[in-house]
Amino acid sequence: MANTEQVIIAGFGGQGVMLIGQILSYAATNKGVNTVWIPSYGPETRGGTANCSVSISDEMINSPIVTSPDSVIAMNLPSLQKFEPKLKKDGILLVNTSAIKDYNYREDIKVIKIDANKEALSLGNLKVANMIMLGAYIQASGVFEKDNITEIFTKIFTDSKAKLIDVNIKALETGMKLAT
Amino acid sequence: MANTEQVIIAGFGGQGVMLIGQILSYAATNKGVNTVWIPSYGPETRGGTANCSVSISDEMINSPIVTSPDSVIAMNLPSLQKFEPKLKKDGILLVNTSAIKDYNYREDIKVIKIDANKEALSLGNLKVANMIMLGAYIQASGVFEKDNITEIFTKIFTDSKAKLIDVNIKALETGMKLAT
Amino acid sequence: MAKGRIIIDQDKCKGCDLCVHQCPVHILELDTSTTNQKGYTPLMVNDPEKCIACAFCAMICPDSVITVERFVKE
Amino acid sequence: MAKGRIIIDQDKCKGCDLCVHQCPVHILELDTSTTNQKGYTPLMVNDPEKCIACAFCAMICPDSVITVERFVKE
Amino acid sequence: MKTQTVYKPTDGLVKRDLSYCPGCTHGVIHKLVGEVLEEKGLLDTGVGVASVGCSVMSYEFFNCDMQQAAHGRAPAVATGIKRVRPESTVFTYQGDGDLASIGMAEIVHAAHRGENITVIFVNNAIYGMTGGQMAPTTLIDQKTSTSPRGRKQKDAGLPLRMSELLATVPGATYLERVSVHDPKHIRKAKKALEKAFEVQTQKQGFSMIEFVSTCPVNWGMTPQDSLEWAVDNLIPYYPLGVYKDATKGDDNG
Amino acid sequence: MKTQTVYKPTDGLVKRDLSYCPGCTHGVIHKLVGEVLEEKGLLDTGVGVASVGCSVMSYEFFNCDMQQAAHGRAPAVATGIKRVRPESTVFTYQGDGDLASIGMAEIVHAAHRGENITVIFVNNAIYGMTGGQMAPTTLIDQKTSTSPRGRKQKDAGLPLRMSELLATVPGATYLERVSVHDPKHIRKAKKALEKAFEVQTQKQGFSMIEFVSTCPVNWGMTPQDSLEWAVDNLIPYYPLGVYKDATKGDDNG
Amino acid sequence: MAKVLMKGNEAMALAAIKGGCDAFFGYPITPQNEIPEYLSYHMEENNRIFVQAESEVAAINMVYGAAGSGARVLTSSSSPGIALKQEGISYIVGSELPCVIINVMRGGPGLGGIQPSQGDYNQITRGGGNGDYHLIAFAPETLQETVDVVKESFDLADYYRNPVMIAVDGLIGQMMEPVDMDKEIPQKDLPAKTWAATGESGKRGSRNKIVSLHLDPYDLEKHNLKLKEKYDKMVENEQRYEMISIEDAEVVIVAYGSMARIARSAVKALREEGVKVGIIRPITIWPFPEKAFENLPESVHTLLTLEMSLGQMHQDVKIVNQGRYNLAFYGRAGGVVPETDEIIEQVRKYVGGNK
Amino acid sequence: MAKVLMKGNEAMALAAIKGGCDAFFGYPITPQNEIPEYLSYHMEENNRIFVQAESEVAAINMVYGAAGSGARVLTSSSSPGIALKQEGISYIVGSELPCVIINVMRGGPGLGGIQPSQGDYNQITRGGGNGDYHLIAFAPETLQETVDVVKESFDLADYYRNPVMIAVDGLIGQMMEPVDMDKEIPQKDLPAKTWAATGESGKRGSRNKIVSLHLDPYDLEKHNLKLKEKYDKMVENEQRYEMISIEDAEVVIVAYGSMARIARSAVKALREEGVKVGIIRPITIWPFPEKAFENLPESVHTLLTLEMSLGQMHQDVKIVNQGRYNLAFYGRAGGVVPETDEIIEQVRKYVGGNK
Ligand SMILES: Cc1ncc(C[n+]2csc(CCOP(=O)(O)OP(=O)(O)O)c2C)c(N)n1
Ligand SMILES: Cc1ncc(C[n+]2csc(CCOP(=O)(O)OP(=O)(O)O)c2C)c(N)n1
Ligand code: SF4
Ligand code: SF4
Ligand code: SF4
Ligand code: SF4
Ligand code: SF4
Ligand code: SF4
Ligand SMILES: [Mg+2]
Ligand SMILES: [Mg+2]
Repeated sequence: MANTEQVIIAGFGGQGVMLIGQILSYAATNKGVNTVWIPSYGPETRGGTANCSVSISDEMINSPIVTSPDSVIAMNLPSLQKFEPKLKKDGILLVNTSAIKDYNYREDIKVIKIDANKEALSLGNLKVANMIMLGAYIQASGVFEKDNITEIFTKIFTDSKAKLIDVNIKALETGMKLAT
Repeated sequence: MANTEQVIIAGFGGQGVMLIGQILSYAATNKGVNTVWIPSYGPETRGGTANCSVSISDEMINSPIVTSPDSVIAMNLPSLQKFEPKLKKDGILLVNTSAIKDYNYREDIKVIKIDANKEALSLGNLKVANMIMLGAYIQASGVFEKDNITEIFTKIFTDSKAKLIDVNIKALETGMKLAT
Repeated sequence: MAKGRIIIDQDKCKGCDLCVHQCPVHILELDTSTTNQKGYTPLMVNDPEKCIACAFCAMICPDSVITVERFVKE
Repeated sequence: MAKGRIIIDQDKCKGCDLCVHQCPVHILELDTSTTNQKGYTPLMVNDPEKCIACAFCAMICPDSVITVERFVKE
Repeated sequence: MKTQTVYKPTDGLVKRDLSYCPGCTHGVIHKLVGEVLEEKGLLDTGVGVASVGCSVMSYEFFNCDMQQAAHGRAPAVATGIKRVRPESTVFTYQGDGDLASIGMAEIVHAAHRGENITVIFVNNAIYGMTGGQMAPTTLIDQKTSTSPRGRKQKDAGLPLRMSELLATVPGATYLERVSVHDPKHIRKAKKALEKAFEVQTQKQGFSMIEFVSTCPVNWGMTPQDSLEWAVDNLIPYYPLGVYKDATKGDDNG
Repeated sequence: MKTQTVYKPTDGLVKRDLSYCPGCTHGVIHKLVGEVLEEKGLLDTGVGVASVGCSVMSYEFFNCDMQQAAHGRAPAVATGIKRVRPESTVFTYQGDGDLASIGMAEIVHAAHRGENITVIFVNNAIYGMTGGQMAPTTLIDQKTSTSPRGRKQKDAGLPLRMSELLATVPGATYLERVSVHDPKHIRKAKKALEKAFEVQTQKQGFSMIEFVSTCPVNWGMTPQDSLEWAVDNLIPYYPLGVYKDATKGDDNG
Repeated sequence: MAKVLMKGNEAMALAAIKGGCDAFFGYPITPQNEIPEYLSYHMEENNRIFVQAESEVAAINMVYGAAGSGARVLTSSSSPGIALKQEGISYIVGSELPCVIINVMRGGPGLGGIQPSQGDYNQITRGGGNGDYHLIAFAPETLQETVDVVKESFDLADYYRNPVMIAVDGLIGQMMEPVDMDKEIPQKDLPAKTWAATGESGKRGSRNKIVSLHLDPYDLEKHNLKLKEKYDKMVENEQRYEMISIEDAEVVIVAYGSMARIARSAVKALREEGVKVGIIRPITIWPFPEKAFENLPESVHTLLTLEMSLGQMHQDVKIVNQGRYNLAFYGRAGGVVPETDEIIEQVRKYVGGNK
Repeated sequence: MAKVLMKGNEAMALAAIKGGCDAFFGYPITPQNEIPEYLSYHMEENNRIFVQAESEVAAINMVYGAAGSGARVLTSSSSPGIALKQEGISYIVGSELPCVIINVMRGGPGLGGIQPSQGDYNQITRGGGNGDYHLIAFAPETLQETVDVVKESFDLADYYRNPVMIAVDGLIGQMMEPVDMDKEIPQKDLPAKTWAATGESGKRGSRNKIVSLHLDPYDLEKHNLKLKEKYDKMVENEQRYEMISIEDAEVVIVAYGSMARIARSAVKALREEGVKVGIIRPITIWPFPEKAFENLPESVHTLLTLEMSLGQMHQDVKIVNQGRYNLAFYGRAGGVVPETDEIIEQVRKYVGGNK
């Protein structure tokens, strides 16, 4: 993995963007490297847009604030508009094109477009759109292997939620494939 | 009058010691000189002893705290015990002997003993014992003339209390006489 | 013929579905084929002719999305 | 003969007069001829023989001044 | 064909989006308050007091002068305003956490003094704004983020009924509990609000309308299910009706 | 002749002078609490919470562990103690300013949670400690240092009745209002106190005994006139009696 | 005008009425009870508002409401009561509302005692509430000065749209002294309160909002910077102090309120002996009178802070000092008022020293 | 032990349980709600007490009660909620009771906002309540440090019989970071709480009283001086800080909490360029780590205070500085968290200067 990776994940409340970030931080913790996950919080996240940022590093993470991310996962238009400009030169932008149609992207970044909602529906569960994006992200960034993530699934989907593991793994794989 | 006069008046709550002090300060204000009246306050005055201190001066009064008074009016034993030691050398101590029988007084002060309760009763009103002490005090200290005080009576005993003016004047006069 | 009609301020709609349940003639539905500015699936009318202008939908709407008009004969 | 007696802890008395009003046989009074340690005129009994040991005085006394004893035959 | 407008958004509310979650009855209650203020011509003299809760932003919504109060203190703030501006129309808009928990002393004492103000009390049996913690009005066994195993009487007591409690306060004039779960009840609620504001304009003292309300987000239900849950669970514990009517005049029925 | 002690100072109170003014019924109430604690063997486990008011010094008087609480907050302090020391016997001793004014939220919520504590509420219709200001319980037309022309409903509302108010709180278990103006009533008051402490020892929840009390000094009357004034004026507005009894067991009648 | 003898608390109350106070909201607490008591009688007479609130918390929030609707408002309390008002004060500052708050200080911490103290200096000058904020705080020494600043405070509060506090100790509240209630005081030209939520949006044609909430942090920062501009202006314009016998002083006492009066007695006695001692007397404790320390004479080598607390203002003295003078402190706590002789003794410790 | 990923608020809650917390009393407020939420679930599990109080005022008074009867008690809140606790905190200090208070700071004044801030520094370190008092206040920067100080706080509170505050900003409360919940922390040898009013006077044979009232001012002064001895001991023993890249620094940043982490990023970047900058990071903000400033290298000419406020800790820097170094300040307010680049730019202003 890269020495330090910083990613911002953003979308509407309910699109599961916080969970993407948390899974990344869990995976980092599991690997024994440093990580910080920071959510946006408070009523402004209600109904409106929500985002979180994740830093992962071999070294101590000083400022936990991500101002120029290495990658951005944008699940809706307002998020794209807000965070695309902050992306580092040569950074990776993952866009959920189910929610974002035309957009004039920066030239100096790598844009990966995923029709995540459609793909999720084809897996029979709209809710896993976020895991499709996560799959695409780990594939494109190389930050984690698939196993690093699926391991986390088994920890967070427990009890009544255990049955969700499979479809999430499928979503992850779908995303990885789409980003290859 | 003296350039600066400081007096402490002390006794049981209900003996009217606060009023003695206030009358002195009113009289000073009326004469256009500076004065500060300080009460003891709070629950410790309830039932227990109460005292106030009065400073009167031609000049600005700096510290309003009276630590070594020129005069002390003691209406009961605890007050005498507390304030007699603080009296200045050659200071005037006025003692209500109705409440204080035997006491070993300092030698370096002037002690004036008044059987104020008895005198007050003979004027038909136990409550004026304090004005008897006040009379004695102005006589002994020379701080005020009788008129300075009676003038104040007419201001504070108004409406239903106006009828008290006479007996208070008599008490004042009695006190002055006894201190001569 | 319709007794009246409702006017929907679509971009204000939050797709809460409350109006849908109140309509006595069952002509309201959320339009799941689209999302509005805010990201919600907004209200649409299925069979406008049936509207009786009872305003139940409008009364329950928390977001003042609906205006109701009754047709009056001149 | 007295049915009992009261014991007055004079220095605790605040001379409030409440007990005086409660005594059914009217034998209590404040002793205005003296003041106690605290400066109050304390309670005294006028006619101890009349005491019926009802303890009304003691019950109402806010300052636990009074103890009441009943005489019992052996 | 000519048309006649049967229902349109009230001018009693500012023309901007409400900040409430989809299907939250805070919005319905806002509309009713706005309509009553508009129809009774009280917007011009109105001063609303927004409290702390999901309705904290209500100072942006009611189309009259507004002041935002510290958590629980809206009745004290309203007292301050009404005492120095007796000709104004002063109302507070408070949640159940705000009014029945931290603000208990202030609401009881505003009623006690008979302050001539109108209180809009939105009881959704939970702390909406802060993410669904238990309120004094949370029902027994109701799960919230601070009663994760359901509210238990042993630890947290039985839910408080504020209209009933305030009815014992001699100074209160008019108290009614209403619901907005269907058009019939919405109409009734509006009548109650009208009455409450009339009590104020006639200088008859303290009035409060308690609304049984919902919190779909923190109850974890759809808005429609929330209405039904309220009808099935809240209203039985919080019966609708007039809890006190000490109005003297009768010119409004 | 042999003697039998019919009445003696209770060991429930520390042997030192009470700080109350002559004839103040705070003293009578202290004695009763002390007697009940002693007779029921509760001194050993007792923790009293002194409030701010004339009884602020009561931590020096009750012969058990004591904690002094901030003005109005005694029920919260008692909650803290009782929750971590469930085997102790916790009571608060509060005046009407303390309990009914600044401490309104805390008393209602202690009752609401059904805290297993006993509240001794001394209602003398005035702020004694601070020199006779108006209390929420001050009667209409009663003159105090902050209602110098007599309390007026228009400015200050009608006096609050706390036992009645708390009776509407579902969590409260036992509420009774008593008086100590004569031996008969003193006996009755003691019974009430016994009952209240039994509610606690049987873990049945919140109990409060409200005492109609006097303040000779700030009422400007002799102690005896004060008792009579209380009987003629306070008791009619604050009727004596049991306001709530939700005890389950019956082993104490 | 002739002077009248008044008790400090009553004089403050009357001064408030003369300062145009429209409404008072307060809760009893010793040693300031004569303020609400006086006003409960005299506000009505003057057709103004007096409300005894259910608590200090309610009182300060009533103040917030009344101030928000444009009135001149007063509350008064004493130390623990002021602690309870901290959230409300923070709201009032945040919403830019004017009001006057009197704190008649007693000994702390906790219930403490009721005797005179200056232990609330931190509570007053550092803002015991949340967030960055300040209020002008006067700490007068005589009743005349107290009355004058109370009257002026209403203007100052309106001018800055910020609370103004009068911080006196229980001694000033309880003592009587002759005072001219009608002495001329500086007056400000004040604009109409067009911002107030008066319930006149109809007449006005637009609606007013009184708010301290700014959910967007950039908005809130802008708001904070706007407030800071006001504080900077206060620091520039409102520092008040008196320099007493400074010209040739070796030791300069820094003391305010009653403590300053006691220091005056000490200085008078010491000067008679030829001891070179002077006083810087802060009249505002916020803004702290830094200017007073700017051009002290060459002779000064020691600043001796005196407080009726264990050293709170002394921190402000340290802040201005920046290593220039030796610093010394003497204080009494818990309601003990020091005697002149104690102060004299303290000063003697430092005379004859050097920098 | 392996590290687990936890949210700041939840980590603090769990740390409290591990620190032996017997009881929690609190009231919801953003951004600290996960603390009561976590404890509402897990205290019961551990047979301990969780009570959601009716208000912050009630909560702190419940803390007072429970602490008085000998329990280890926690409360948590955020800025305006802490303001409401000031009277209660003053009581707890006055009565010499131990407890732990967490303040997850948000923007102020008033209702302000809910984004991370350090605007409560004054409120925390100056005692917003009445009277002379202090509490130990930790301002950790990482979750690990936060968890460690929360655990240790219970011991420290018991040791000094004084409240200990943990002051973090909303960022620390809301973020997730891996943390070893079982790291060893220093422990104190603590005497039994024989002073507690436990309701066991029978067993004990004597009765205990918990009181902050001292009507006699000389008693109260004695009590204050006794408290002061404890504060002096805390100042002597409990100053905590970290010195980062100080050896040859020209400019020394003074920053705590999240601000210190951002400063670390700036220093790292600047050091790579050869800019000589270091950091003094207070871990306790009371007692302020004066010792850190005692033996700075000759190279230092400027102290640059950085805060997420408009300059509150900067006053403490001024107090220790006493004219030795140039002082500079940079802060953001209202919940704005500065970026590393801003800090770099600020530092650049001062490098190459001299004293
Ligand atoms: C002094 C203070 N304490 C706590 C909070 C946090 N807080 C904000 S809203 C709220 C509860 C709101 O619940 P409720 O009043 O029921 O309103 P709802 O959101 O449910 O409409 C709380 C505790 C605060 N802002 N200020
Ligand atoms: C926070 C706070 N506010 C006010 C006071 C002042 N104070 C002390 S006692 C009291 C009123 C007491 O009245 P009540 O509770 O009726 O008791 P009583 O003296 O009549 O028995 C007040 C207001 C205080 N000590 N603390
Ligand atoms: S007005 Fe009535 S009938 Fe028409 S759409 Fe609305 S609810 Fe249905
Ligand atoms: S009730 Fe209003 S917001 Fe909800 S779906 Fe219908 S129109 Fe949309
Ligand atoms: S015991 Fe009864 S009879 Fe005897 S003195 Fe007392 S009240 Fe009178
Ligand atoms: S009741 Fe008690 S205190 Fe009062 S007079 Fe009788 S014995 Fe004395
Ligand atoms: S959180 Fe609940 S009460 Fe608040 S707006 Fe959303 S649904 Fe309504
Ligand atoms: S002031 Fe009143 S209540 Fe207080 S002790 Fe005296 S008489 Fe009793
Ligand atoms: Mg709610
Ligand atoms: Mg009372």
